Amino acid sequence: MTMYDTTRPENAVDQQTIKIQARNVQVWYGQKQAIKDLNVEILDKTVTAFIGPSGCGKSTFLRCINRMNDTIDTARIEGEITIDGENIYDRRIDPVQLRAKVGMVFQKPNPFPKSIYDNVAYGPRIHGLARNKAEMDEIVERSLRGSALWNEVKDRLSEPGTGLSGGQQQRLCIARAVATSPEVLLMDEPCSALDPIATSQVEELIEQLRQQFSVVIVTHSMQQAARVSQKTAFFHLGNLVEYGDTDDIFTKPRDSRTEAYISGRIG
Amino acid sequence: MTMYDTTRPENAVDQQTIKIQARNVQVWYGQKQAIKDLNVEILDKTVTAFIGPSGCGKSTFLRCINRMNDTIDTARIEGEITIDGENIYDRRIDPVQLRAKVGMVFQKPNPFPKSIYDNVAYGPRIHGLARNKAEMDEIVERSLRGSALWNEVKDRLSEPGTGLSGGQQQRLCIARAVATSPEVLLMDEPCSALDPIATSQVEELIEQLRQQFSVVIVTHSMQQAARVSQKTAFFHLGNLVEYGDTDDIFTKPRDSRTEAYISGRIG
Amino acid sequence: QSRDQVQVAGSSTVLPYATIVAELFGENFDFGSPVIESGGSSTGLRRFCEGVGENTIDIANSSREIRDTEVAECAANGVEEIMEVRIGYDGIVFASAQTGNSFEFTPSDWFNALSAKVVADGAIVDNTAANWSEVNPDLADQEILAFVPGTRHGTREVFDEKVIMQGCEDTGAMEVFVAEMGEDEGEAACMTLRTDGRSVDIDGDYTETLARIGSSPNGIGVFGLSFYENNTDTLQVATMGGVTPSTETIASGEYPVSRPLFIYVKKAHIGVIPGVKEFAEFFVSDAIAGPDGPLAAYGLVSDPELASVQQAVADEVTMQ
Amino acid sequence: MTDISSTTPAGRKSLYVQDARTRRRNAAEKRFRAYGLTAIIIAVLMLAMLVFTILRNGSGAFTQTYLSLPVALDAQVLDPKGNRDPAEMASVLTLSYGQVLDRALETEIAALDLTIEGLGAGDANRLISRDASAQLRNRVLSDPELVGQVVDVNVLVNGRIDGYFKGRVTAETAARDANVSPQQLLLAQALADNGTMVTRFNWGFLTLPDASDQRPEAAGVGVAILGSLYMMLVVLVLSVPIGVGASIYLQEFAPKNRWTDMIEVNIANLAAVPSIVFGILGLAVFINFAGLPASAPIVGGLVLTLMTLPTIIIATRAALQSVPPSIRDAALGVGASRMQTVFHHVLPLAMPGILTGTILGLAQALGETAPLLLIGMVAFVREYPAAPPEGLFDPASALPVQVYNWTQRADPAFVERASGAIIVLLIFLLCMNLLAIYLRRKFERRW
Amino acid sequence: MPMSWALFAALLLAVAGFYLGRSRACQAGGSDVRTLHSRPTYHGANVGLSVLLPALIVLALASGLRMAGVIPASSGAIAGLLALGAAVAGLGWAMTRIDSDFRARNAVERMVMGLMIFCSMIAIATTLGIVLSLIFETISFFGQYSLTEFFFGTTWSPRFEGNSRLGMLPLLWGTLYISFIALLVAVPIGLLAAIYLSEYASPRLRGFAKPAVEVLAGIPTIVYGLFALVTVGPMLRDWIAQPMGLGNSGSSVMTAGLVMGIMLIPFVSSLSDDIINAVPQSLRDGALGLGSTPSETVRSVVIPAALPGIVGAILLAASRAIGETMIVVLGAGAAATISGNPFEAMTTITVKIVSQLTGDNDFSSPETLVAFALGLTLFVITLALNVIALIIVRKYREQYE
Ligand SMILES: Nc1ncnc2c1ncn2[C@@H]1O[C@H](COP(=O)(O)OP(=O)(O)OP(=O)(O)O)[C@@H](O)[C@H]1O
Ligand SMILES: Nc1ncnc2c1ncn2[C@@H]1O[C@H](COP(=O)(O)OP(=O)(O)OP(=O)(O)O)[C@@H](O)[C@H]1O
Ligand SMILES: [Mg+2]
Ligand SMILES: [Mg+2]
Repeated sequence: MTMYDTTRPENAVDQQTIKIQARNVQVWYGQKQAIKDLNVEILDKTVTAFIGPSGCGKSTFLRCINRMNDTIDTARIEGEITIDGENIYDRRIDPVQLRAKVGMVFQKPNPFPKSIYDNVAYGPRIHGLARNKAEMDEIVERSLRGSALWNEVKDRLSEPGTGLSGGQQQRLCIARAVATSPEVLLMDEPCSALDPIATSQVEELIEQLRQQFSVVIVTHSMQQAARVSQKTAFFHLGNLVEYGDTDDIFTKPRDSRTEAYISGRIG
Repeated sequence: MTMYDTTRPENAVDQQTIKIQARNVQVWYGQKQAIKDLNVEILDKTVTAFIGPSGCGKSTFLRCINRMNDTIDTARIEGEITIDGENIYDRRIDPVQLRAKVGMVFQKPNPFPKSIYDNVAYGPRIHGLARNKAEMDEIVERSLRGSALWNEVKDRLSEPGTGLSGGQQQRLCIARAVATSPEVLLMDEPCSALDPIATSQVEELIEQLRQQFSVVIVTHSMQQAARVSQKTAFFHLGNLVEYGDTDDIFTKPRDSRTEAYISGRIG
Repeated sequence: QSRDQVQVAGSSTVLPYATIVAELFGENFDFGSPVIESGGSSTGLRRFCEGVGENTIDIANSSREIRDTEVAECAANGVEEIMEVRIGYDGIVFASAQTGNSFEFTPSDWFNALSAKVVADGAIVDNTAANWSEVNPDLADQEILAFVPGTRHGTREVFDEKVIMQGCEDTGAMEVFVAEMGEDEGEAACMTLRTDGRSVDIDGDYTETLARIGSSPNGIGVFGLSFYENNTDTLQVATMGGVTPSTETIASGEYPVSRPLFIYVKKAHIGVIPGVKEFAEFFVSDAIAGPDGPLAAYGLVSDPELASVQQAVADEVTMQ
Repeated sequence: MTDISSTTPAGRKSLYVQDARTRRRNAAEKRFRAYGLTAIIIAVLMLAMLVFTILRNGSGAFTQTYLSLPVALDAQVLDPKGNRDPAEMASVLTLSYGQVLDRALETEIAALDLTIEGLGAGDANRLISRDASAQLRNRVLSDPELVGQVVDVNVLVNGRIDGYFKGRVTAETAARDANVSPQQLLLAQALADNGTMVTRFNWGFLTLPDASDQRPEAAGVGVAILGSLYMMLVVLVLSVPIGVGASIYLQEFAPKNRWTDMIEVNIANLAAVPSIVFGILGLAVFINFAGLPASAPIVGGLVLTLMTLPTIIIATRAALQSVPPSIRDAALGVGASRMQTVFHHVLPLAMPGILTGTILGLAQALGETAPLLLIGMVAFVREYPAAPPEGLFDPASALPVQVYNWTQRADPAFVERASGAIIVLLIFLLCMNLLAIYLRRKFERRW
Repeated sequence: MPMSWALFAALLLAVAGFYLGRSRACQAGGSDVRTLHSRPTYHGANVGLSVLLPALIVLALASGLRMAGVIPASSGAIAGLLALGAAVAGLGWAMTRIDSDFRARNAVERMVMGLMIFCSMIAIATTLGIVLSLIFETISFFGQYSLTEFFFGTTWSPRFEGNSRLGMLPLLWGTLYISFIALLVAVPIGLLAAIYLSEYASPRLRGFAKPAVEVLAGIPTIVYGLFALVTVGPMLRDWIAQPMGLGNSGSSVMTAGLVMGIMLIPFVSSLSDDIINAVPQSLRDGALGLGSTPSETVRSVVIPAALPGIVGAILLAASRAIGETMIVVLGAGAAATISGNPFEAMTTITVKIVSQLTGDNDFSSPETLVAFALGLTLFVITLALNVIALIIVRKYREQYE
């Protein structure tokens, strides 16, 4: 697997606490089962990469973690997902608070039809993270810098976010998610529309975030998974086939399907 | 540049006719200029890759080629683009016919809220490409196979296309564009949400298409550009900085900005 | 081909009588029931005067005489021969809720209760009376609240002239007003009603007045005689100048507040639109408009000179 | 790059306990939801209240009291010449038939041996509806041989007596009422007790034409239903295609310039034009200028079409506008023309809004009286219009007109009929909208 | 009747033309229809329309001329024949044009576009018709009554004897006041109901409540009027106005406004609900994913995105409020006064248009003609309001995607 020998940070996993734990999770869309009996433990202060062929259920599982699947009428979930030991499908859990804690960047960029500034300031505003305009300005700038968009948009913060290019919209959505400082950040292919430079800047951001938080990233780029993650989960046809240290997965996969996938044989 | 040493087909460019020619194209969105004085000649039976940092105007130029920019109120275009020697901004040109000839895959997957089958069959239907149901079935199957989606959806052709995963939607849009057999196919990051296997299948499709047609592809993956294209154009801040044979661009770029970009220094 | 039905439009006061006649006409003749539109005398006459021809009406119902300006307009549009037919008289009565006090009014009481300005000790002052007993100690001790027809109604004209104006003269206020403001202004001042909510204009119909009395049991309303006669279970009528209104007292002229009702027939349509003349003749025939006919039973005061009206219709006598 | 995460609070909080801010926001959320629910409940309650009132007042219109009795058709009265010639018998007016019926009732009462204390002479006469004499006359004229025989007839009874059986009239009110006496009520009760007088379902209300003030019991909405039906046909056929066509042009094709703005403002303004002004327009244009007949459903339909167009156009435009541009891009991108894009993709997605506009527009058109005032449809019409298309040019009235007319009548019996007509109108509306509501639910989707 | 027969025949011919054209196009395409520029269906439609449109135009012209009296009424048969001739000519011409290069789709689309433009011209024609049918009487009104008195007079008291004071300000005030209160009721209730229906309600509740609320728009206004007169009016008077010393009038601006507001709820709720429903789910996901509550999502993302449509709905409701008669007559009374007290009786321009027009006055007197002047004035005022609304909406529009 010499293909992935790009520079990457130490992938050593510290002895960390479990942040998210999924037990026997099953998800259906109507009659169709999208996730089959999934068990996984996602560690704190770690970047976990979800890889797997298109349509295997990565986004679906990601959306389960912050209960975004609630918004799909046909979606039905079984099993248990806990965050910090608390079952998020418990009736006492308030999905709003959950989602404030577990941020998300969606696969398709979905900026609000508002100004760029308001797009980023939206989260901090509803969560009351800024006491005044100056603080808000600072949060907005910091987030946009983090997602490598600041230079391109600093002169047009009041223009609508929908008038940006595809990659710019994607970075805007990253900035928007980061601005609320979530404890867990779920990113569904955050760099799919980004050029290599922007990608590496976002990866830098991810590395930084993981100092304090847990990041889950879905990616189709094995290089990226290898570069940024410490743990990797391989999904296939709704199953979590293999989960382990990124290094191990890429160098000595235990399951044949994993091996086939990372060597480019199954899709 | 050993980074791009993956297997790729012969990138030799035949002595071919010019399919698309752009002269002094300038594009504005309201006051903002997105394309500055662009000149380019795109050859027939060739895959041309557009690369460049996010927000540099790739999609904008792509949309100019089949006049999709007409739909944006604020967009204004100057200069001349000819296809087969005919100026497409001529008043006599019927944009509908133009777009039937110049197909497009958009950056953000946008399936119709109809069934998967109808999504693909729509184009052939309005262009009268199938004489009967059997022929139509065949076109649909061929297109879906080409875009590597057939196996995943063959049992659910009547389900809505909007209920697919991100990568599946992207492939559906590719199938939709291919189904009308356009002479020129414009693909805006067609593989951004695809796993490596699907990507290579789509690349195979592109290779196949170029036997007869001209394909323009926007990509952020330099490897992909190197793999599939014979010609590469590098955009930067609205300028076409460099245009030439793919091999040359990647191995001996003439412009310093090109070099900086492909070696990962500017974004 | 020409229209099958006679078309009639106009006053909503004449409407019930016209419908009764139209119904009987349709039952007893082969012409088919005439179409009777409501919409007010004004609209009726306007449509009547729009010209001669199939898509104009044949007969206009009116609760007042046609005005000279209207006749002129008619003539300008080619409607030159108009037959004026007086079908009877409409009595206007004052009634209050059955459950409340009964009243015996004179025009002076109404003037003193509702006029915006009254004369007190020879001086013109704003009307502040709040109680009928303040106006006239003989009347019941009840708040003044009168539902009078709005200025769109022909009834209002009669009310103004035969009650308020009469009261103005009777109380002697007229002289004071005229002396103070001159002839025209003085008369106008007589008929200006107070706007502090004691006098409520009703733009709708008698049913609205009835409903308002239902929701404000202190109110006294102005009604047509026939409307009252159909609602004697909820309304009690007040006398005016000591006379109880009825078809007899009005026909004899004892009860003062009444007005004539008319239909105007377009002579040019007679013989063109089938049934126009027959309908007009039927309308004023003894069996219908006579004192024992269904119209009288419904509350129309039969015309004492009905015979001459019948003759005029038979001869197709036009105005002037 | 600066540190992103500096603002995050250090201590980890349980998700089970809501922090103060979340609690506040959740409270706001609950309030908001409650407001929404309250709004719906208010609206539905109001509806329930209005419908309840209408039903309570109007259900009586659907039953009616009938009297059956044998009538001796006196040849001397009905055929004075004695030659049984219908043409000559026609000179005998309904008034005479009324007398025949009165006499028959007196005979019947005597035969049944009913004695009511204080019942005056002729009091019994007023039990029978004045409509009965017309029925009897028609029957006799169509079969002159009946004269001289005794026939069984089934006739309507007077509105006040009918009101007694529906609880509207009581002995107490009758005592004050000049038109009915308590003795008459006792007589009616006696007749009902022995089965001569029955109250049953009243088809006549749905089929008969309007009747004059003196016969509330015989009044029906037959002509009005036909008139409304014809008008709505015209409105439906014209306003939906024209409205949708205009909206599509304005929203999708018209160049964005002053001229288009002008049309847009114009349409919005037409919505604010009082409906009676459309009546003025109709009178001036369709009747006086175009020479169409007055009181005809075609004119009413045209006027109502013009009146509903703004509603449909505004709703349709809003719906078209809310279709995401990406759908248009997708269709254009595969080579569909703009027209195809609109008709194949945008219009189906805008369908719910279009249907809503249609529902609201038709509801408005169906219930409107004012514009009909000036074009002669607020009228007393007893003749049924013919079948379309000729019937479109015959005089007719309409359901709201019938309601409006009846609420103005002096006899309180008409209040019940007005409410009955409203019930019919609402059922009519519901039937008309059923398809639209069904289609709307089918087209509604999120993407 | 010959004209309607001609119309019928032209329709039949058009249908026949459609099939003829289509099969002819299939032939022209030979073995492969793909060589055709346009699909055969479009060729068929082109033939059909080429048959129908000329016939329609001839018929419309003929009936127009006949109405205007230029040609005699008996000329229907000739007109019918002419129309048929035009149809046949259209058929022949269109059939000869069919070949593989003929742009039938473009031709059909041009014709459809023409029809659609015609449809939107109807709005202009209506406006023109309204202005024309009001202007002459208005001019004749101003010939008899002073312009300044009418526009700036503060007293409205028509009389039979003449000498009326016809100042429109009290009516205008009443119109604005009552409409304002009606909107104050209808907009919040309607909007909240729409939000609840589209964002929270279960499909079953929604399936029931939406059509049910729409029934409110279909109840004849006289029912609302009686409701105002019999129930709401006395209630407001006895419970609020009298205890607070605000007057003792049974009919008031408040009564009419409240009841009218109820009638207007569906205009706001149903239209807004459709528009809100059409906002893409991805926008909601975006906001929810940031941890906003559903209500915050609605308020800050969904409503702004749906704003143009919602404003349209509100304007429609306002328009209905301005044009309403019966509720005002029965609920607010007929007194033309200017006062800020919402528990006082007032009236509106529309009511006075109706009552002056359908009253018993002399029809050529200013008392009647004032109805036309009021109509035209109201028309101009609402036009101005609409222009302002358009400008405001333009400014705050948020286009999604
Ligand atoms: N509709 C629009 N209105 C205004 N500005 C726009 C619009 N679309 C794009 N732009 C701007 O034009 C520039 C070029 O955009 P374009 O979409 O062509 O970029 P791109 O090269 O495709 O980038 P990416 O790789 O991110 O998709 C960007 O700066 C973008 O912000
Ligand atoms: N809303 C939906 N309704 C029905 N089926 C769905 C829906 N969303 C996803 N699916 C199906 O569920 C399966 C998993 O989808 P998911 O979006 O999780 O895939 P993914 O791993 O994210 O793929 P990709 O890499 O293409 O985004 C797919 O087969 C997809 O077709
Ligand atoms: Mg996905
Ligand atoms: Mg792009």
